[in-house]
Amino acid sequence: MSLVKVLSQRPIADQLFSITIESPSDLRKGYEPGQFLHFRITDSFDFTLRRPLSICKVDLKKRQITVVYRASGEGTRRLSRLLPGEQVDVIGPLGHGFPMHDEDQHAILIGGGIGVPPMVELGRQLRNRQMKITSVVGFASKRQAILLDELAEFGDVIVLSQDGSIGEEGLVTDALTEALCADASRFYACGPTPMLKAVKETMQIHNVPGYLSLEERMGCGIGICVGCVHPIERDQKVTNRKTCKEGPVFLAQEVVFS
Amino acid sequence: MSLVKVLSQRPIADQLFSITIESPSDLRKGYEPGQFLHFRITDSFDFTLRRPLSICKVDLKKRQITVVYRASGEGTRRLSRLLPGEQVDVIGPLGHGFPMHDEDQHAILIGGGIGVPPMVELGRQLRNRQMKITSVVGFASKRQAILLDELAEFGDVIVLSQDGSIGEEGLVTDALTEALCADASRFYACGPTPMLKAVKETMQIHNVPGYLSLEERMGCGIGICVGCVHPIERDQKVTNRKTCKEGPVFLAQEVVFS
Amino acid sequence: MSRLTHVDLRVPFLHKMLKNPVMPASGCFSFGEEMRQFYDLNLLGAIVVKATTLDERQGNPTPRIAETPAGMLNAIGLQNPGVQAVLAHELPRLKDFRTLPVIVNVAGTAIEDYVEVVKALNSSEVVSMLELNISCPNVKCGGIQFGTDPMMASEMVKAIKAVSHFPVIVKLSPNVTDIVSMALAVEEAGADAISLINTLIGMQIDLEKRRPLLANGIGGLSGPAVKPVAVRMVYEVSQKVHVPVIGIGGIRTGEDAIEFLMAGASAVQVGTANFTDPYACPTIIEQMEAWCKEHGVAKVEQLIGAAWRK
Amino acid sequence: MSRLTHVDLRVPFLHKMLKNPVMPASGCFSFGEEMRQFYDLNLLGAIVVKATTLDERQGNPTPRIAETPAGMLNAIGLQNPGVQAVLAHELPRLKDFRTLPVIVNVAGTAIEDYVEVVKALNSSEVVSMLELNISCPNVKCGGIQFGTDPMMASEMVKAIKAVSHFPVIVKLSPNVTDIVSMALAVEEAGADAISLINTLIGMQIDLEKRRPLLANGIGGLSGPAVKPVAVRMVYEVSQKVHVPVIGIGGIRTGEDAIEFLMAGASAVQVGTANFTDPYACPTIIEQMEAWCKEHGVAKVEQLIGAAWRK
Ligand SMILES: Cc1cc2nc3c(=O)[nH]c(=O)nc-3n(C[C@H](O)[C@H](O)[C@H](O)COP(=O)(O)OP(=O)(O)OC[C@H]3O[C@@H](n4cnc5c(N)ncnc54)[C@H](O)[C@@H]3O)c2cc1C
Ligand SMILES: Cc1cc2nc3c(=O)[nH]c(=O)nc-3n(C[C@H](O)[C@H](O)[C@H](O)COP(=O)(O)OP(=O)(O)OC[C@H]3O[C@@H](n4cnc5c(N)ncnc54)[C@H](O)[C@@H]3O)c2cc1C
Ligand SMILES: Cc1cc2nc3c(=O)[nH]c(=O)nc-3n(C[C@H](O)[C@H](O)[C@H](O)COP(=O)(O)O)c2cc1C
Ligand SMILES: Cc1cc2nc3c(=O)[nH]c(=O)nc-3n(C[C@H](O)[C@H](O)[C@H](O)COP(=O)(O)O)c2cc1C
Ligand code: FES
Ligand code: FES
Repeated sequence: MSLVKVLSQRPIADQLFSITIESPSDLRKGYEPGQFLHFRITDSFDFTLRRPLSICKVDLKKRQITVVYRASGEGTRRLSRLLPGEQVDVIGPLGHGFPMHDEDQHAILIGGGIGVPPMVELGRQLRNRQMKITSVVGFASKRQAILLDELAEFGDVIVLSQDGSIGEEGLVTDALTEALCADASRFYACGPTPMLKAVKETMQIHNVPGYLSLEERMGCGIGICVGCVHPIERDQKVTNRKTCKEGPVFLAQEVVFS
Repeated sequence: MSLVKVLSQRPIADQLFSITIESPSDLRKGYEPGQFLHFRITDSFDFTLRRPLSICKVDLKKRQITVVYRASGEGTRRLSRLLPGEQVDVIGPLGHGFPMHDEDQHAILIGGGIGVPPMVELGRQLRNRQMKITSVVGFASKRQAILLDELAEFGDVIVLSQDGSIGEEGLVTDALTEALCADASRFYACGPTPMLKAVKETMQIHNVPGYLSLEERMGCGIGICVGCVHPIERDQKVTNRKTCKEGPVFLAQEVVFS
Repeated sequence: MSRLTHVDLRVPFLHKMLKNPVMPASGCFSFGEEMRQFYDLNLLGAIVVKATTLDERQGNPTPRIAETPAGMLNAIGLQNPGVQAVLAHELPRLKDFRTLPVIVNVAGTAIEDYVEVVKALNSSEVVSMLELNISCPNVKCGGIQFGTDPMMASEMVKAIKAVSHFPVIVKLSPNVTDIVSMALAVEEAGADAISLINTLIGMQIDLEKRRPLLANGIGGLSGPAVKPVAVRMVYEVSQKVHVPVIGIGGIRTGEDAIEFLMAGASAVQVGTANFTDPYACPTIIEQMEAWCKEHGVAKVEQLIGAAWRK
Repeated sequence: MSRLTHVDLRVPFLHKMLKNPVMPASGCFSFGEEMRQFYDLNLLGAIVVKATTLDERQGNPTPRIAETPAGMLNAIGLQNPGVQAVLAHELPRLKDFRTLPVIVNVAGTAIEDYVEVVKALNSSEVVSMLELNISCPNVKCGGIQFGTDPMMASEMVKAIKAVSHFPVIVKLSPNVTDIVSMALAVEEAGADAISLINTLIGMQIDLEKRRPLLANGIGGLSGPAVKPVAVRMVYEVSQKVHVPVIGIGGIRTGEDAIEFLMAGASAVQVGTANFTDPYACPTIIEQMEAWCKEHGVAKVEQLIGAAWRK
């Protein structure tokens, strides 16, 4: 068990919550944007598996981590009822996050729905490296839009929504124009699988290298169950690799979609 | 579902709690001391079965019921964490309680451990019928002793404990002397099975008729699963009868112990 | 998808139209008398009563019940008043529910017992179907044997079909290597429908007493814990047989019931959930309706077998 | 009972003395590398590594994992790097844990595959026992067959015993009509120990997609939900065979482990609980010790089979 204290929790949009907890490990030893925490919801028999949620913001000095998540199923709904002062069993940060390249000039951060949260910590770290940042974020509708102010601190934010209720009507790929990409040296994307697939294809056309953060159902989250794999191509060989341990972030060109 | 509100809950002895809830049904339609309520602990998968707890006190005007219980296992421990204002799913009052006889002069109430609570409501109702009441109650030790003040309102209370830390050292049957029984017209007993067996034998010798409230593991609590039976002898035939529906109270002479 | 305002919950089942696909599971409803205090039984799709044997049975000693993670164990041992008492006292009380098929669960030790019970039930005007319980793990001799050997199951079903005036549903045991063979055997022998699953065999140890908690030692495991096993068996069997399948095992919500329909069940039975909440059956029916409305499903019948591999 | 200050947790197992009866279950520990970050593996009674096949396998498509009431389904499909890679890269890293028996779980499709894997492992200085996985439900051809037919299981065990330099533990499938026959068959064929249970076969339907949630359709059910089935099988088998039995299925606490010992297990394996809590194994060991102290049990070995009907 590794119990940490809940410091605050509040709803930030329709069914979306922001929770801040004490960090489960010493972050000064290093952590990466794009890594995730693995939450044990309760010790009830209702939850055999932990829930992976990405790091959204880190306060190194206070040793606090904020995670933003959608209360979609039983587990996350239960999590959203945790109160400040209560304890929660969390392990992490786990996995490999987004690699950053000091030579980059301009990075495009692409987030879809609950894929947006990890872009905040990533944006902060890239900004610290003096990089130009453009965020392209898509939501189902205005009611689900999150973290726009946070991203605006790092640079332009292009917002899209499927129903046109906020920003332009459309998908993130609609905003990944040649004009935008011409200037970009790297992209980082997190979101639902169909979005990642479309982003990969689009950015291949525009010839921008980048990274995808994959979402697979996890058993252990620490590399022991081999439940969370995704086909990854390296040296012309496709192997199922553990997204929890070798990922969730992979080089876009390596990720095989069916 | 039949949700009622928790009005108060407090510890009253070592691992023993008193909880007062809104009554799940209209008590003016009638209820009996010795009946029980069937508590659904939570809607988690952890608790497939409800927990039966006896009515301890009723406030007819306020439509409130108090139950006193020991937090012994997972279910009752979880129950003890319910806070005033929270809701709990309760059905009942269920079963058949203690029959009262207006012609009786002197009743002996015999309770062992968590068998004591139903004696309180029974005592109150018998006292209202102007009956002389003697309570004989046994506990493992002083730390588990409960409801002595309540019983003292109805008459003499003889207390025993297994370790002698309160009252006399011994078992309830040690106090069921010929002198006490000579004057008694009826006894009522609730407690662990070995106690009930010993009480039945002792009172048979002293020739006092009475009732036993049996404790069997229950599935449904409402007579549909046939899980809670006890062998009962009627007209020279022994049949397994449902303690939740036909009991938990039976005529002592009918109860068959192995 | 547009939210519907009306959903047709009816499903056809053995030449009847059930109001909805939800019925109580045998042994978890007694003969209906107690449940009437909680809701109007006319809300149900059908009524299934407790296992009935030729003679009165006293069942096993107690404890008969234990709680397990997301489930329970029972070892009732077929306690029931015997078929004559059932005919005389229990079934007549169900006359008020004429619009519902009443299904009697039949159990016994030898084929002859079963046959006698069925002959006696033939005279009833209340009964409309039989459910043959060849799968109860809690009676020592016979019983379970029929449920685990395709040849014996087939023999049993043939003997019953030869005498029964009613359609015969055969209830299978999940404690077998090959559930599809069992199902094919009873279908071939004339079963009009198949219900599955009965309980898995399990045990709990009382750590303080250092012996099995149930007086009977082993018991039948039921409740949400077994649902994945039940769904799998319904999915496998329903694609192989031509008779309707009733899905049973761990159903607690409307979504659980829909899961079984998608797996291929034509109707479902709710057992253990009745103990957790006596209002379980009507609640499940409401939840099914709500789910269908939300998902634009106009007729619940359309969901049957929706998850089959095509 | 007086509270003890010291408890002897050791149990004898196949000519070794295990420090304590707790080992991880195969497939729920990988090859130990990841768990080293969480605790000192020397705390364990033994190490059991992931199923190893002759050639590298990529396993099934995803989703491979689903959560169920008090349990989970998995359909990994034996993904592993193949025996040569295991010998070259994985096993050497376990050299630091000399005091622990290292048990390699062996899987395959045909008898010949299994034999080849065992021959390759014979050369290892790290391995001390084999666990023959004839019960994995997640590979389509072969595999499970051996686990459900006593004759085929027997043939398999004989072939392995003929080549193996190590004691052979045979891991049985619970998806059979008669677990005792299976156990007797493999004992007769030369099994040095029996471990049970592997997963029950189950399924979950994704209601939104209206198809089985796991890409593979069916998967193996594990976790607390299956514990009663596992305890029952351990209880039945351990009284019939003369070789030691390892109890597996839903163990999450020290009390669960003790329940299996009382049922007749000589040691236990912990699977799914490692996912719920990576510290599960050392926590269970501590809890067993605490329970024994509280209950005046000086040697945990005394609990083995305590609940048998005498
Ligand atoms: C590396 C990673 C990072 C993530 N970061 C975030 C985040 O920052 N914010 C956020 O809102 N969500 C995030 N998710 C998705 C989040 O894990 C799921 O929404 C959550 O597990 C659903 O749990 P539940 O109890 O609400 O749903 P249930 O449907 O009750 O869950 C049942 C099971 O399915 C799994 N599951 C269900 N949906 C998903 C999904 N979309 N992805 C993975 N597993 C799923 C659950 O983990 C659980 O094991 C992330 C997923 C991954 C893999
Ligand atoms: C008619 C009746 C009235 C009762 N009244 C009271 C009361 O007023 N106060 C009180 O403290 N206790 C009372 N009990 C006992 C109480 O029901 C049990 O202590 C309680 O169910 C234990 O639940 P648990 O979750 O704490 O234990 P667990 O061990 O987690 O329970 C597991 C299962 O075993 C059953 N069980 C365990 N112990 C008992 C027991 N002693 N009797 C019946 N079932 C048991 C539980 O109901 C549950 O189904 C009564 C029992 C009955 C049958
Ligand atoms: C207490 C109890 C008694 C049962 N009695 C019978 C019975 O008499 N006949 C029968 O066919 N099945 C009987 N069953 C099995 C159920 O009908 C059902 O098949 C099983 O419990 C699985 O469904 P569930 O998980 O919804 O309970 C009984 C189950 C329980 C829990
Ligand atoms: C993700 C996962 C992978 C597994 N892989 C294997 C395996 O490779 N070989 C094997 O014999 N059993 C395997 N099993 C079965 C477990 O070893 C164990 O027998 C089963 O899960 C029951 O125990 P549990 O309830 O403690 O998990 C696996 C189980 C899970 C959950
Ligand atoms: S989730 Fe278990 S290996 Fe990735
Ligand atoms: S508890 Fe179900 S009949 Fe009594």
